[in-house]
Amino acid sequence: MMGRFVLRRFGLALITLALLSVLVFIGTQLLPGDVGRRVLGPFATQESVDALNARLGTDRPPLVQYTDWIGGAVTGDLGDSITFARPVTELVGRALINSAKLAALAFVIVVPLSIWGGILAALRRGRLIDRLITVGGLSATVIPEFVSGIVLILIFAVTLGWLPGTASAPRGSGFFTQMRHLLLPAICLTLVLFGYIARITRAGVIEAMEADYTRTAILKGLPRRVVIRREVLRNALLPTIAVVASQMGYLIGGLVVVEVLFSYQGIGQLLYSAAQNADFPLLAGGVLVVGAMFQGSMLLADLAYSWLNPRIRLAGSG
Amino acid sequence: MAQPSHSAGGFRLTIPQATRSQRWQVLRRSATFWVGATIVVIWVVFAIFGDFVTPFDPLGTPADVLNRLEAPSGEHPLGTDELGRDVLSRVLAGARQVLTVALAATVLGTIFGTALGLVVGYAGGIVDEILSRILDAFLSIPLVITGMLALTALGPNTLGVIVVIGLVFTPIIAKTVRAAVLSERQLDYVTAAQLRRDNGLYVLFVEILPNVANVIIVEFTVRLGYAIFTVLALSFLGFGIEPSIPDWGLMIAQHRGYLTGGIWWPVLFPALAIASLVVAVNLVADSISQAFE
Amino acid sequence: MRAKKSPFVRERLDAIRRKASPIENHIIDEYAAGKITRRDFIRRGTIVGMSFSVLGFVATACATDDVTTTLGGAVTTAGGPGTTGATGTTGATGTTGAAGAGTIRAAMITPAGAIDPVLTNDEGRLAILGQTGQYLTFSDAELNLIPVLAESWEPNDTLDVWTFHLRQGVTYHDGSPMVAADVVAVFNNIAEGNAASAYETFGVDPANIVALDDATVEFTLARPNGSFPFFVSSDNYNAIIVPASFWDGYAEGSYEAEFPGTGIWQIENLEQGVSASFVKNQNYWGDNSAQPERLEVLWYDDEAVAVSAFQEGRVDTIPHISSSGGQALLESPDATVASISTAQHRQVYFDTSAPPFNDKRVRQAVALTLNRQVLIDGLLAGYGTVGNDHPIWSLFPMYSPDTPAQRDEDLTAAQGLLDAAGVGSFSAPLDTLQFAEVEDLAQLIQASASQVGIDLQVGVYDSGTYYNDYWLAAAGSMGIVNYGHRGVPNVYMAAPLLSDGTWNASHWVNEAYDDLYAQFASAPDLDTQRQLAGEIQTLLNDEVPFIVPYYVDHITITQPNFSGIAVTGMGHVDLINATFA
Amino acid sequence: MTAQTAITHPALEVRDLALEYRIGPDWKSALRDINFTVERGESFGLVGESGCGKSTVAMAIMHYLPRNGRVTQGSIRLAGRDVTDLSPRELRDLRVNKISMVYQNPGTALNPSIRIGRQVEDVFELMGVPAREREGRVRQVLDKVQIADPIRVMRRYPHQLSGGMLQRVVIAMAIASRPALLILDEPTTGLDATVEAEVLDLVRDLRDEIGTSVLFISHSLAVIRKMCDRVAVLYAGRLMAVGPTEETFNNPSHPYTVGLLRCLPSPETGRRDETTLDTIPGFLPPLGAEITGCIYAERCGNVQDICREVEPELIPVPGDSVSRCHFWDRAQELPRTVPEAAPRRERSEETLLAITNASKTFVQDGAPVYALHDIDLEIRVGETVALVGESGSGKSTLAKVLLGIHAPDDGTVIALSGKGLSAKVAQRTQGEIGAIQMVFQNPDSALNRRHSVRRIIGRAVRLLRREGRKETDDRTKNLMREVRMGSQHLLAKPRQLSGGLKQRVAIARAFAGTPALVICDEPTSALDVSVQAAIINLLAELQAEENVSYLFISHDLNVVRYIADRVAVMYLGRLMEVGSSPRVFAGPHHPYTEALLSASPDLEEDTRIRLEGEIPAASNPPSGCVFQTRCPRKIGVICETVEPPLEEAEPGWFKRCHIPIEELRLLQGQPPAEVTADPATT
Repeated sequence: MMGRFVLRRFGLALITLALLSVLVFIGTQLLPGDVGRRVLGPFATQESVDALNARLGTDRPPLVQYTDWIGGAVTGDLGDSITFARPVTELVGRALINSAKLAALAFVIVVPLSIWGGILAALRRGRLIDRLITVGGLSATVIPEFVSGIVLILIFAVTLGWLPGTASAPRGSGFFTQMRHLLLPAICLTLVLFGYIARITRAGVIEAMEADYTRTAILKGLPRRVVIRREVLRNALLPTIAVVASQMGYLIGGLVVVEVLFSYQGIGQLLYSAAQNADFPLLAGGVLVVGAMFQGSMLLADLAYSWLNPRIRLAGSG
Repeated sequence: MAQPSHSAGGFRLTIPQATRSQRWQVLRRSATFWVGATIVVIWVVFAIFGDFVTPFDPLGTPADVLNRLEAPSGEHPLGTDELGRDVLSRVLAGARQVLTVALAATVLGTIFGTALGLVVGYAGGIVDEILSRILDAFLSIPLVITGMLALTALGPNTLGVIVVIGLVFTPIIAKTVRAAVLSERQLDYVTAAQLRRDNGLYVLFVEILPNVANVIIVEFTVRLGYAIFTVLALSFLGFGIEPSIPDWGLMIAQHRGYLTGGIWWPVLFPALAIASLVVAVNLVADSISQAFE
Repeated sequence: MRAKKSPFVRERLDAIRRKASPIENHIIDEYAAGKITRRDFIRRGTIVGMSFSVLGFVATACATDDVTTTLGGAVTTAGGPGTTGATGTTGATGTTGAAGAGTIRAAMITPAGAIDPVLTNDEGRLAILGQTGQYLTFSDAELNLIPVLAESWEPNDTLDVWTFHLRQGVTYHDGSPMVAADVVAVFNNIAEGNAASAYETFGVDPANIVALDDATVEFTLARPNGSFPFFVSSDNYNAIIVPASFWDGYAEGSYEAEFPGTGIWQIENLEQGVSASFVKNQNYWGDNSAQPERLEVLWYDDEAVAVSAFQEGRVDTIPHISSSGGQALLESPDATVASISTAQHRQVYFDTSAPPFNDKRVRQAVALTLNRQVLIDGLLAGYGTVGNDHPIWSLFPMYSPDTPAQRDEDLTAAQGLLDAAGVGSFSAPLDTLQFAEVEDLAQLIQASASQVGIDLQVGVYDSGTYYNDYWLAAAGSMGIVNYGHRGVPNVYMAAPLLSDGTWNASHWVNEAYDDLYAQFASAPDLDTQRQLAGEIQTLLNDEVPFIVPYYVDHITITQPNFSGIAVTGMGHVDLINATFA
Repeated sequence: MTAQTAITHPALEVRDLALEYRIGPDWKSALRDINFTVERGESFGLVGESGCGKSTVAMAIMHYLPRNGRVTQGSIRLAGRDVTDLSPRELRDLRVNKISMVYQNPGTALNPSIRIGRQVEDVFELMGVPAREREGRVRQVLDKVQIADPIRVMRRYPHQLSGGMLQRVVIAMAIASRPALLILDEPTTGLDATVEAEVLDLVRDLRDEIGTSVLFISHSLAVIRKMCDRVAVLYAGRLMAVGPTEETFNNPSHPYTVGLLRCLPSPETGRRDETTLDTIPGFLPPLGAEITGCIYAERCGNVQDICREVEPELIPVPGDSVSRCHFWDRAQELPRTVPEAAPRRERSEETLLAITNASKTFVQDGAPVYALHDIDLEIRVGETVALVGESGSGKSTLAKVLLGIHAPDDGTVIALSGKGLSAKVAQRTQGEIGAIQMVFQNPDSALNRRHSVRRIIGRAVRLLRREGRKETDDRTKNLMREVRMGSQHLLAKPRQLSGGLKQRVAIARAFAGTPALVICDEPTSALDVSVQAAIINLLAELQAEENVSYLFISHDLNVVRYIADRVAVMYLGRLMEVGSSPRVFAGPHHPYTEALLSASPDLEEDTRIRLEGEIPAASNPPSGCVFQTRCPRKIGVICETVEPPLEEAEPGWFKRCHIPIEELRLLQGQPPAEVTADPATT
């Protein structure tokens, strides 16, 4: 039953999240050893190290630290950043908004484009356009963002001067200026995502085209375009939804590189600088939030997938 | 296989797998495979014999710095970098670093991942459930970030990069292998082994492993592509490679600041080298996975 | 040739000398005797609290050369920090144009954390602190001390009690007056070691900082210090003066709420890590009528961002950029480039506690492989001056010129030394951090050393990793660290070199040096200091606990229509005289 | 459809059809020289083993070939129009109005994400039925295929319906336009026998009602025989014989047809102690094999030199038939491949294995699923016990409990030769493990495709016998001989072997440890008809030689009748009837057995009893007798409230039913004397 499925899926996500929090905690609180020493460096006095550890609470037993941290996390308090002396939630929140703008632009470009490309490739299977989309898409997918980004900057920012080479729009810029600044990094992300989503779409469409029910539909005499629209796409796009959502994880990873390359104040850049500055509370909170978002989007994707898929939605009610 | 097959009892027979020679035939006919393989071989040759073919010493001499950032010319077809070293020589020599590290990391990840995937897939039940959850948790942190964190903790060096990427790949490969093992486990030959109370290790490594070998080979080639991707991304972010060693990601990171000044050659050429290698590796991987499907 | 002095002049000079303390008289004597240059005289005079008007007069009266120029026009008005003609400005001040109007847009390096006078230890933060806050005194680009919130100061004869007279009528942005208690609170905090401090030892017990009245603060030092005014100057960038009430309810970053201070700008808006904007302080105690109305700071992590912002005309100035990051602008006709020499340098240290670098011949050999001018031209685009393997910058007054002779590239000699040491060819790590051109420097040292068969393995780490795991590790290794600009060389000479120095990455133990430094540190007169400095320079050059390949210039970029920005080697940015053409 | 075409043309006319598939770079012939005609109103059967090209013919007629298929020659005329050169629009029109198809697997034939009603409605929409009438028409047509509650079904998605119900929906869609030709491609394969019977009845009824022509494709001779007026026998892409069904099967004129008929046990065939089954030697040639002469020559017992040189034409033979055989007149004189004499065996009354009070409850999603309940069964030394029942009745679960793969619920007692047996295979002794072995349904799954035959058998020998290397090797070779395989196959990998040989390897493995009991789970159902017989013969021979007992799971009642000594009938995890094979087949039967038997296509329709509804879920079995929801003989409240015990109603014959045996006898119209007259009942 749908209700039970949702509950079960939600429970799984919670378990995964709890495990994730343990992993993050181990990685950022236990592995670095003496956090205070790590932050202040070797020339700080033991007193100031102790003081910092006391202030950060890192002198307490791990279990106490963890429960305290996770308890705070549940209530939206991830502690304060060491470098910025600000609540982690605030910093992460602001960075996420920036990243969301970039990600949204990338998605707006890539989702329709890649799905269209995937469908086209599937319908023209084996022809030139199919090879172009699959091989080209694959190539675009595997080229690291910083490579495509560099080439894009070189062409559009340096040589042609059409678009800015950095992602941060000047303060108070209007929507379009902001979008203009975000365009190159968004294209970077788009290039990587395009091939992947297009491939999945293509595979889904081909599978649906070869499915028995499509044969039934064609042999029923349904016109080709109806078959494609109603029989094929409906079933083929289901897996695509899951893929698009699962790309959240990639996206955030990709954002690190893209945001560093385009000097954009997003979550990727924030985590990067937190890692560089050994800002453990920020790092832990940021990674936890990223993981939670990833799990959340997977959950949403699964729910959307199952809601759209009557086989799961109505399971057990027949 | 093209013909819809209807078995007598109404049970679809498992379609026999393509034989080795058939797979090779499919590969041989694939243009993308040949293009990819050729480029990969070229880079491998440079990786092995780079020292003998580069026109200049990729490491340069101190006085080179006075000829820094010279545009491409007859003497330096791809120009010089910020320390005046020959970009062509460094690009050619750069193949060694990325290929060695990526290959070692992939091998490491494949070995661990395969072992883990086999055990988890075969043990099933609660072990599978627990490990799957941990893997899921692990996988919800993006690769680059995991790598970044671990390298900060481990201390950046080539070995660290290999270990980190290898470990990051382990759960991913394990997941794939596990899925293959799970479907393999459904097959009756595993039950038959149970019926003679066969040794678990024998079943795992002698019975099941050969049957998931294709999956592992495909996964290996695909992962190799990602390893190259990740090695370069990490070196671009400044993790783990000695700066004088010719490395494509590092070359781009070191010189991208000059782009705005119109100095494009120390950035573009390594970028093209990266593009050609990753695309080539993935064309090969793609052809292999199609041939093995 | 000495100019003949008029009777009036002599009379006035006598009057000054009568009122002057023994130390002041000593400085005047030294100047009069030609032992120090005019520039050094002014610098030394400001330290001990002689007023600019007096200094200007004496300088002219006792001039040992024919130069008769006066000090910069702004000196006498003391309208604000850093306005002497000697600061590294980009052009003439006081030009006509849209004075008192407009918005300055400056690209500055992102603060390393919350802006907070207590936490600040980086250029990004100190540059912002200096916009809204001020110091007792300002140490300008040539190490002249300019009175700011302290109008004047003087030491006792033994140089262990310093009295500062605060400027009257100064108010904070919220209108409350600046009083001695505020100053005491600030320095108490520093003396207690709560704040990070540019000076590793402040050398004052908190109990010995006393407000004699609302306008006078007295510091009683643990030991004599002739340079103490630098310790309370802008060089000690944590010492911006904030109301005593600020410390009630202080929390990390609480400064960002209001940016309390007496400076020429008031905070308008702050977006952490992205940008900040300021408006002109209309109630400024000095004359800032020509100052533009607003300041917008765009923060960057990556110099490329600043460069492209500049190229797109989105900023008027990049007050500080490295020669490598600013490469694109250095030769651009659309950018005005100015540079000042600074004491900032890189120390290429050897771990002298273990083979192979426990043999000084090996260290000398490495030093001899470097072609320093090539390094400066190649790595700094020429914006630097050659170093001679000691940290005493040539502009420091106690610098002993040409002592010893400049070390230069000599591979034969280097090889000879290695052979004598009998180490043959060997391999060793060279660890450093990601910072400016340091990574490239490491590679060039690597390439240089390889010419005599030394195989250095370069490791470049982010600063956290580097400082934690590599810096002080005794691993038979080499390393490179950066030392930022300071007003006095004491930090360079103590922490990295004393046997028990906290930053002694060389693990260099030399009793003779410890002795020399103790004398140097307590020597109040310049002669003694210079003589000791000469000995120290020779000793260090011979022992080579570290190589100082060069000193780095501070480069400022401005749009052609913008001028009047003043900067210091420390990274302070003074915009009171900034104007648009 | 104009009156003219209706009168002058046959429904379907296939002439000289040849078709190729591209495999890799080469085009390989898949069909050649196909000629047949389906007259209006006629039901025409196309029969053949897997891979012979039956479905390809259907797809060629529908003009729906895979991308790598092409028609190289010939014509296909549907009511006079050649479908090979139609415009897309005409083709669509043809599919909408004149030709329909029903497919093998109803589970995948309908779009999973569209409601049933909508999918059926499409057909009417395409036919141009106005929107407001469509729903009514959908209801009508669903009614017509005997769907009890059309409104409810219309709102369902495919996954919510059973296979039988889905096939009814597909049939409804196919007949909605009253097409000129209805193609049924293995429409009942994969369905349970009882469901198959219903679907076949339905198809027959509909054909009679709307008078459409039918092309019926099946591998099952029995189904074709029941459903078709005329039949064509297809072998390796060629027609071997065409003629009226009765003539073709009763008086076959082609050795292949003769061979096929001999392979199949039927009620008329003697039992395994009386006769062996004949077999067809050799294998089906691979697709596109270039063979000169008769393509069947390799496997034909009547082969002469000319057969290998000249391919025979389709030769007209008496009885309005054609045959592709030079020596059609000698077809029925085909010599037997195997001697008729059945192997002699010993049987004893000694109990080998007894399972008592066996239950097995799985937990699925937190809810119990009662897979087995209250099973009592014993197997005697050297006998064959057959386990029959529809899918989901618990046959395989029982097998796995015996093998120790699934641990049964507490209280279950399994005894081997009187000694208690551990519930889990891991806790059994080596001897016990070797004593109970299994032959799986699908050899492709049961044999490790990466291992050689030597390794597959040798490993089992080594672990089950634990002897030296040489003894192991000898025993392996010995086993190969016992399953009639040469040592040349020792190094072969399974994919190099045919289905029959693979199953022999699997059997050899089961015999590695001198088993006392071999569980055979549908050992022939994955095999082609021509191979089935050989495997059954082999099992019979092995039993005679090794004095082994079999637990033989099968859905094929003819095979069970042939091979089994005793029969156990299962339904919903319970034994419904247990008795000697002749007794169970003779009756009187448990009502469920009666339904199973009457589902056989061999029977005439009027003797059939039908089962209503679906098999209930094992997680929620009905109250009282579990069969009461579908039982045609239900007698009243007692069936709904009290579960009958498995009682010994006659010596050696057990039933789980409230109806007394005499009453059953009456109900099933059997003379009372027959039972006592049966000597096998002891």
